[in-house]
Amino acid sequence: MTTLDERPATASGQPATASAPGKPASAARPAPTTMTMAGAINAGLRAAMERDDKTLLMGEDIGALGGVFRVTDGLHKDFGDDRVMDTPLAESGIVGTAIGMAMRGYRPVIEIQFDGFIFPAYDQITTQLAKMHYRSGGAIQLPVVIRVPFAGGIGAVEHHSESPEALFAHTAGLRIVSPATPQDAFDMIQQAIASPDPVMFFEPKARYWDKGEVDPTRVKAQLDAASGASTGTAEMSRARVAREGSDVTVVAYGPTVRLALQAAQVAADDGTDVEVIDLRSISPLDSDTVVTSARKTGRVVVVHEAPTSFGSGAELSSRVHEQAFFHLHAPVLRVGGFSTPYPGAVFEHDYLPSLDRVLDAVDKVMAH
Amino acid sequence: MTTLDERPATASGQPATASAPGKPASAARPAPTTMTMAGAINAGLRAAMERDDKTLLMGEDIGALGGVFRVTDGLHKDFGDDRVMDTPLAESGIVGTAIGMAMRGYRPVIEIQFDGFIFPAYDQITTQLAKMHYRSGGAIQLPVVIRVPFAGGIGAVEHHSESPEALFAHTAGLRIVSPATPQDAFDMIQQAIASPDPVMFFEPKARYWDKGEVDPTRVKAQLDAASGASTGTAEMSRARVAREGSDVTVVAYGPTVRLALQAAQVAADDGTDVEVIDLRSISPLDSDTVVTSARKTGRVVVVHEAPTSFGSGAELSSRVHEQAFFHLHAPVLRVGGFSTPYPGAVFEHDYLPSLDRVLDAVDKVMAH
Amino acid sequence: MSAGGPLSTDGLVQLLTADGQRTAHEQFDPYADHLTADDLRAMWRDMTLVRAFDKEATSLQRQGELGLWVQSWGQEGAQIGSGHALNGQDFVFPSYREHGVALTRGVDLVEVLRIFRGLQHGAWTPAEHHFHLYTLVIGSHALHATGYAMAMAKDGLVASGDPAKDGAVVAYFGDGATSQGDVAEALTFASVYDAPVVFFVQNNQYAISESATRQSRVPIADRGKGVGIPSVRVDGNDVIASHAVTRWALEHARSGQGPVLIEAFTYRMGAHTTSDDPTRYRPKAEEQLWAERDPIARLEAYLTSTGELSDDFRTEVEAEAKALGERTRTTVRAWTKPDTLGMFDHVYAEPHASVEAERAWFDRYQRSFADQEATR
Amino acid sequence: MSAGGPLSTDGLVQLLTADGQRTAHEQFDPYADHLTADDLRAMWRDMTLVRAFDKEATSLQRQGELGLWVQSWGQEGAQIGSGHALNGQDFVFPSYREHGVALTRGVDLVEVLRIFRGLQHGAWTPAEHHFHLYTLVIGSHALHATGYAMAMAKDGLVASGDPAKDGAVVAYFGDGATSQGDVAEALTFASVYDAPVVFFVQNNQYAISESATRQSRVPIADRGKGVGIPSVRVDGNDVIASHAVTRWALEHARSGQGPVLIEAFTYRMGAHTTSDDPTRYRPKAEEQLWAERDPIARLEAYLTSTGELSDDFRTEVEAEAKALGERTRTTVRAWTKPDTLGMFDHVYAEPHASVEAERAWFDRYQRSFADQEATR
Ligand SMILES: Cc1ncc(C[n+]2csc(CCOP(=O)(O)OP(=O)(O)O)c2C)c(N)n1
Ligand SMILES: Cc1ncc(C[n+]2csc(CCOP(=O)(O)OP(=O)(O)O)c2C)c(N)n1
Ligand SMILES: [Mg+2]
Ligand SMILES: [Mg+2]
Repeated sequence: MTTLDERPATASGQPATASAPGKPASAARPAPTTMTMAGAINAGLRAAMERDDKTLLMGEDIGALGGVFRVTDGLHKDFGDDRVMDTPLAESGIVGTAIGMAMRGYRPVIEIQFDGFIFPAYDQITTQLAKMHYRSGGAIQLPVVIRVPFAGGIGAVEHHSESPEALFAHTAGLRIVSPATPQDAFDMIQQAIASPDPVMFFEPKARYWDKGEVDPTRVKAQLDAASGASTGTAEMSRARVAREGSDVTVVAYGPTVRLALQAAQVAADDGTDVEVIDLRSISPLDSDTVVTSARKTGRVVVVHEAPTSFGSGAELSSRVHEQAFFHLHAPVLRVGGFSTPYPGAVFEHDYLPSLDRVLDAVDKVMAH
Repeated sequence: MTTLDERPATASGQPATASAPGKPASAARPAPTTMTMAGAINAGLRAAMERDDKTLLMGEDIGALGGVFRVTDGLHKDFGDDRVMDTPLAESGIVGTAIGMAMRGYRPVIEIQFDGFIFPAYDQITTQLAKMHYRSGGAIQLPVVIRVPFAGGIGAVEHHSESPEALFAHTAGLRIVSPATPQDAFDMIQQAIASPDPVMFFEPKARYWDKGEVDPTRVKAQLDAASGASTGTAEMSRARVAREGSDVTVVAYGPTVRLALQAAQVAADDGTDVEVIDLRSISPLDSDTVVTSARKTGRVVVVHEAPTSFGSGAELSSRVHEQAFFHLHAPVLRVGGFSTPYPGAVFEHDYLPSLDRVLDAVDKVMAH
Repeated sequence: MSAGGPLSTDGLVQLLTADGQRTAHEQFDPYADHLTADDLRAMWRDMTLVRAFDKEATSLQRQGELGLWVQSWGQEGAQIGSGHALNGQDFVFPSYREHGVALTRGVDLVEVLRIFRGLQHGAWTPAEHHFHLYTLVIGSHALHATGYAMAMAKDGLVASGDPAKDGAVVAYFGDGATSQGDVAEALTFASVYDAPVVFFVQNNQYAISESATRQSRVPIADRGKGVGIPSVRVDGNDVIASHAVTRWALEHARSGQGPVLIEAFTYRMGAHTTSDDPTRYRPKAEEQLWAERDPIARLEAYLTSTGELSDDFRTEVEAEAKALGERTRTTVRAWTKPDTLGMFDHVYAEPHASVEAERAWFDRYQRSFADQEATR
Repeated sequence: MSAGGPLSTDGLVQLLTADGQRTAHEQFDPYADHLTADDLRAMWRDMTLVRAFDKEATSLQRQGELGLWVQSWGQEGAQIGSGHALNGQDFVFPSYREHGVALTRGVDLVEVLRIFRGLQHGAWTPAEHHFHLYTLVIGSHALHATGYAMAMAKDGLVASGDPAKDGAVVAYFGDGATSQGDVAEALTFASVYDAPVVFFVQNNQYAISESATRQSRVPIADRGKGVGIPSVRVDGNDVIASHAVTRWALEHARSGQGPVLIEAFTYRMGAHTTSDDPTRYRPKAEEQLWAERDPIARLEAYLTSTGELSDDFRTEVEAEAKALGERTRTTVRAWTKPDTLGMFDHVYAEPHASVEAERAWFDRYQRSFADQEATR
């Protein structure tokens, strides 16, 4: 049985940086390095905090403990109470006070402990954080980032495996992104923090310990760009073609990107050439990239962990049909969680999109 | 300028029932009667309270005031404090305590004052109300109804005109319905209360003062059915073909049904025969009725006030494409609110789906 | 009024009696003694102006020029008294009825009406006035206020000892709001982080139709005790006491001693909003009773008794009020609907593909009508 | 421990000293005097059993048989003491650590582990035990408890004077939970509606890694003062005092006098859960200190001093504990994955088209594999 205990002792997955307490290590990092996704987010947070001392972290147990996933490991030690704030146990309070701090120029980065615990903050996120810029006619920017370890596959108890991204994407004013690789995690967390807009940053928790190469120079160069105009919002909003193919397009994001790539591999053995698109951003949805691919392949499957019904795949499917209808050989198919609450852990691998279910959908669209 | 003040002094829109205080009038009503939608809901609530003394109302200002829309007008006078409960100003508290009361066999019917104020209760609705039956393996039923006056068009200030239904439809365990006529309002509120499942009941507030015939006998007979098996859940979950047609299907619910019918009328003059489907239920979505119609007409337009992006139209569009792709002459088009917060009242008629925008979409699908 | 309940008058700080006599108060006199006749006249003027404005807005609503209006009538004492205790560096988070406070922050009252005519959701630049936008979701802004205060402390704008620098935040909300979880969380965060914030509750005895007894069995001020925040009950219809108590609270907060809760006991003389009908839930006699405790009349009685309210000054203020009313009328009536494409502005600070695409579509769509017109 | 803060021991009701001496307490002795030696032995037995079970579950988790385990270790005094004060008609809303209370409600502890093996989200029938399911979203159930209590009052099950009828609700939650808006709203509703509910806060000094000082500057019991709910602080490691105070509170609530808040000051001896690592945030010395205040040892010392704990009884309970451990092991290991289609059950009480369609699809899909297998 998979458990939460699989994590290593520190998030960085590398020897702790030798920096004097209170004195953040100035980042002369070798490029590229192998990092876990959790380590990449940790490094990205550190880089953002070094870049701008208005950046601060808020959340439950993110201080001495380093967060239940250790993503903030070491940051409290190096940046202190004032910038790594263990908060009272109240999610609405965290988001609400972050809004107030952002109004004074701070860039709060909130950690919600688990996906299922974001809902007490739903009102603050939906009616305040999302709408303040509009309400104020642009006078108030709220560069708040809300990090949410999300999705399942870790054998957890209720409320610890949910995928609520579509519940936020319907609300204008929020940006919703989800990285699928350590490189994107490292880059996108910094772009999210630099963005003047509120960003919901969904971290696929089952992928926290996957390793990958991280080149730290790219995002640094982009954010250093003298113009000051490059906040990274645009970069993190673009989908990525994770694998080129010509027969069918499989669209995924966050936790399901690896699955889509696996499916492409298996399909290739069967002679089907799958293009995989990693959306990266759910709001805005980079439908241009997907539609371009759909026009090429004529077949699209979208895969996410959230329940299919009223999920983000519905929006994607609608847009592809609207914009590429006459290029399609088959309807866009969706592979997602079922229309039930997230079930007990023994069922989760039946509940979640699996390699077989993705391949089944690929076969179905290929049948036309 | 349209304002909230347009309402008449009482919801029933008819002379106050002559019933002794504390002694609810036993319903020997003439059938059918002309009622406003607000009056029909009022009468439906009264009938449900007479039917089952475990039915009680909770909300802000629903007592002496009769609710800000007067939908509970007269009920406090007749049923007293114990069954018409003015609550503290705390939506999470209202839903959370309703859950506790439902656990003891009560059937609380909650009024949320306006759509935009439901979000403080979002956690209780999503993680508790929706999931308790599943969590308990069926041991606990929570027959709680949440009435939400929703949607726009009344010239109100911020937070008073929103359409959040899709934000609930993605969560399994909730039923989501919305009546479009006084008859349905009267029937469906009673079916919702009789249902053993939690129901979100979205009332199109701009239609509160529209009048229509109400035959009170149908739902009464259905709920009286000796078997006890007929709770009405199935009835309220079915879409209704509001107008038959052969060229194009326009799907709507709640506030946009009238608009769809108007569009059908205008289109008829241009020689286009529009079928109008009133969904009535968003969860479950009666896709069978819609798909049957889509296979017949080959063209579908869905109209709702909520922002198009990630709205319920996306789910409907996806399902129609999935299930009727090879019957379609054109992609399903969506006409909805824009991906902005609900704007200032002076803009709302530009923001909301209009007759012109619906006809524009009908023309587009007819072009194929 | 149940003894000890939220409608009791126990322990209310009062410096002016209902008939306008100055009474002594050991703790709070020091916070009122600095007030000159000019200061008091300024308060009287502000109360008078905001009431005149309020009346004008009400009649504009009746004439269909506004969608809604929310009166501050009856609460001018609490609002002007506290507003006059603020410094420039303090920051206010109002709810939606604080027109009196808005005035003291230099907001042009007429501009407030843009919201109620449906032109926009916010009608001034908060940073300019140190006065945040109105918040309509009850209690939400208590958390924003607390966060803002936490940030002021981080920025060293508290307890520096430099009076030109030290500031605090005031969050205004009602008796009903105190039931919201957000307000409770705000009290907790404020207390735990020692935030320089004053929670100013106007207990006007009603949340729309519901009596404050629906929100609490004990005085609203007791909410502070739950988290160890010092609290005071003040007669909100006594502008001098409201001022003194707020001044004390602000000094407490600015000097780094943490949050304070003030309950200003007052009365909403009008309807909840122009959409409301108080005859359904409260007796006329009660309104009458409170009319006799009018905050403006009270200060007027005092200033008259001390001979500090000259006829000239009255005439001047009356003229000012009349001019404000006229300007309000003319300005509001002249407001036209702005360019529709503006509804797509400011959803995000940086471009968002969905919004851009919809704006472009709508622009084309609108133009297509214009083109049709043109070709006809 | 800051004076007067949430870690202070000021005002704790104690009936047994740390070394197991019975002390007098004017107010609460009457609520403990009925306890016979049998009663005390029963409490000692229950504490011993739940601790043995707790250890077994922990090792099952280490062996990979459970996904997670949440220990009640150290909190047995508060839980068994209060649990023994309950009548059959009372109703309990636990959070997720109340295994001790579960035991007193007749829940088979082994069944609790179904949740932690991921077989199901709830593992007993609440109505059967008058013990609601565990709630994992912090604080949510405080409102359910309040609503349930309001309904009991509506049903005439309060203040009838008939002891076989009158009941109350107890809601258990932690120090961390008291910061949640839902808990504040529950206190408000309970107070306003005079609901027969006892809020039993186990202040175990930590919310995962955060000290209770992160939640409050004042004792957690003060939360009651904000809404006028009487509150008591009790030594939670003193099972007799925990019992007496709860008994008093239940009588208060059952007799229609409204809600009560109890803060049981205790210590979480183990990690937050098996996923936690307390070495990151608290000193071993602190754990050591609290080991010396162990609730079981304390009662044991008392019963030994009075000669009421015979060797036979000890042996008997030891055997019982061992048997429970064994049964736990064997039962848990024998649990297999139920039929997968079961995951579609009970989403709704009546059929829902989406769920039905997906279940049917999944059934066909699963069978297609079986068919493939068969044809191979
Ligand atoms: C979260 C929320 N729920 C409901 C409402 C509707 N509403 C507007 S004002 C009001 C009463 C507020 O009462 P109080 O806090 O005492 O302030 P007052 O209006 O008396 O100044 C209500 C219920 C709202 N705006 N927000
Ligand atoms: C709303 C919510 N936020 C966060 C969590 C994650 N979480 C689980 S237990 C816990 C700490 C609870 O502390 P406390 O209330 O003191 O109870 P204890 O665990 O100490 O018994 C947290 C933060 C949660 N379960 N629910
Ligand atoms: Mg009020
Ligand atoms: Mg704790």
